[in-house]
Amino acid sequence: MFVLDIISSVLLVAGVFFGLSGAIGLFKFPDFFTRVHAASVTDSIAAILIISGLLLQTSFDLNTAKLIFIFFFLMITSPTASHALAKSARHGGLLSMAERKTSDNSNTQENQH
Amino acid sequence: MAVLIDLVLLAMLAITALRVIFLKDLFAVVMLFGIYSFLSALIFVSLDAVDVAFTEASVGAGISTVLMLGTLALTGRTEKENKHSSLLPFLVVVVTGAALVYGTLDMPPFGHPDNPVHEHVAPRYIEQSPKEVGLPNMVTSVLASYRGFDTLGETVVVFAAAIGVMSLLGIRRRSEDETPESGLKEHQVLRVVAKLLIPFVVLFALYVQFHGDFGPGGGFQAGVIAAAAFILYALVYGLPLAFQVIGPKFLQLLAPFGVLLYASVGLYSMFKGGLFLDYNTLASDPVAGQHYGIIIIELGVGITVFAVMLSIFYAFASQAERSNVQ
Amino acid sequence: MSFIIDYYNYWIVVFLMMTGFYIVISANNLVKKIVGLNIFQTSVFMLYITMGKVSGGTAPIVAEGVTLYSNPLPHVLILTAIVVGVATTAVGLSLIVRIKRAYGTVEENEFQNEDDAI
Amino acid sequence: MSTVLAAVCIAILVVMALALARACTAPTVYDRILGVNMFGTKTVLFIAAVGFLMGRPDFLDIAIVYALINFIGMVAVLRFFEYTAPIE
Repeated sequence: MFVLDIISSVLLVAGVFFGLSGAIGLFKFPDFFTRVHAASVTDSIAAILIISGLLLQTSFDLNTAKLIFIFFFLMITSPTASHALAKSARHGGLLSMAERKTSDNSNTQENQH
Repeated sequence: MAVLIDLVLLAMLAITALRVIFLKDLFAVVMLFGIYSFLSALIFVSLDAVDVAFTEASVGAGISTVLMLGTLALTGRTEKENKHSSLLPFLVVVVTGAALVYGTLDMPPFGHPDNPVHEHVAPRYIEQSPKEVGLPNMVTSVLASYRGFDTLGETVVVFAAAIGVMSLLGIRRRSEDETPESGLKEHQVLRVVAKLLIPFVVLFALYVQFHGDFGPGGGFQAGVIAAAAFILYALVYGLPLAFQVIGPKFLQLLAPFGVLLYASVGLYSMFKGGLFLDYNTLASDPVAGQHYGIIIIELGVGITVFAVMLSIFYAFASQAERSNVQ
Repeated sequence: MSFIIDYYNYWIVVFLMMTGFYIVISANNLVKKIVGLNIFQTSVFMLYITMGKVSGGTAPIVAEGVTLYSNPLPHVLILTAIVVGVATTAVGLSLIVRIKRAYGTVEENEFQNEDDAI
Repeated sequence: MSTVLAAVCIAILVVMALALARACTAPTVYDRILGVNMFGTKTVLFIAAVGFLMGRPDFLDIAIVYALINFIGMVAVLRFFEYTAPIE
């Protein structure tokens, strides 16, 4: 049991680390698309690690099944939601940082003329 | 540890509520309200009210948010600048709040086992209900058996709300010549994933419905989750397709059916010689009778809540689609 | 410190209640008023659940080796209140949709002006 | 083990607070939704971890409901954007 506890702790701590880094990325990254990237990728890895860590704590009963269900549910829905959101932002006309720079430049040039 | 979690979550809740005041973008208000519901459900978990948390997460965060978004699609997104002075409301609120805070000082301290609430009725439920009703989940025992009549009333209220919404908005079925609305056509990934998920959601709803006697769950929650599955379908594939799966006419039959199923259990127990909703008479063994009664009335509640929530959603969504066409 | 912990939940409840109350009386937009009403409502739920909690107790679902349970009665009352609350919210929102169709606005002062004009 | 779980719970709470801060002070609408979505997923993990910390892990049903409702909320938001222009 002792070995399982150690593995589980390592997984949990690693998961939390990725979760925190994702949350910081949500603030630090320059434009929306990079922020989506930070949030969604770390969301997935944090969910994988934390739920795996908790799985080792169960005694293989109904709770294990529920955790596995949550695991697959998050694995499917979380990336889908991020993808759909990014796609919707793209269609809504949100520009990435590089594009905004070029369009700003062209705008200022037009103003000067 | 439990105290710390409680402190942090309540502080986050207060911040969210405070932020709502100053936002002018109503879409952001609704988003924050979704977070607010999620947070309050978390607090219910940390205060041991798992059944309540279950209900708040599915009903408060899910259905309310979807309905509010539907309303915003019809009424516009931004709040106009308020020209009234906000000083008088602020003063009223501060005075009332100060009076209430003064009042709380006479409340019994939080979490003390000798508080007056725990002296009366509750000990009986906690000690006797596992023997009398035979269910591990005391909330279900009290909800469906001891306070069964009250729950019947609540179910009727939910049904009445559906009648209210129907008479105010109505469900508009589009005529044949118009091209059918196709939902989120652009999002191919979403369409595939939704198709994959919906069977599992319905399965989970059935699990919640029939496992409610032993863990958190029951008719109210199961009805909402089942409705959420069909709401997901309608959101992704469009309303006309959802109408083909489960039509509004059918829902209008389903909603009263649940209430009548509930009430008929009561009448049947009277017929068997007991009082109204006295499940002990339903079978030769009183505890088995309680089991039968609770399973049937929870099913009635589940059916009514499912039909009501889905038809309310249909009413809002059909209004939104109509305004979109115009 | 124990004084604060004893009453902290109640104070937050009062704060939330007053926030909801403030939104209801000061906001002009009806949708925002409904949100305020919901915040108020949730604070009442919170008050009931707070009263039902027993320190060191656990959720009122029988488990082996557990003797102290929280009070199940407030949970029952609030569980049904939440469902009824969302039902009334739905009725309120559909009234707003009808007001929008009749007056073309959901800002309170604007349709009051229209009423006065008639 | 319980100290690790407690630390994990506190850390997830911190992440939730950050996501909440993002949702409160977002530069664009999409950032707000991103914050809400992240808040939802972290809540699922929080409920799972707290269940194990408190010694009654049989309430994972609530975490499933959270994951489900979070997803439906996202889809509803996307559908809402079909009706109104999303840029502020």
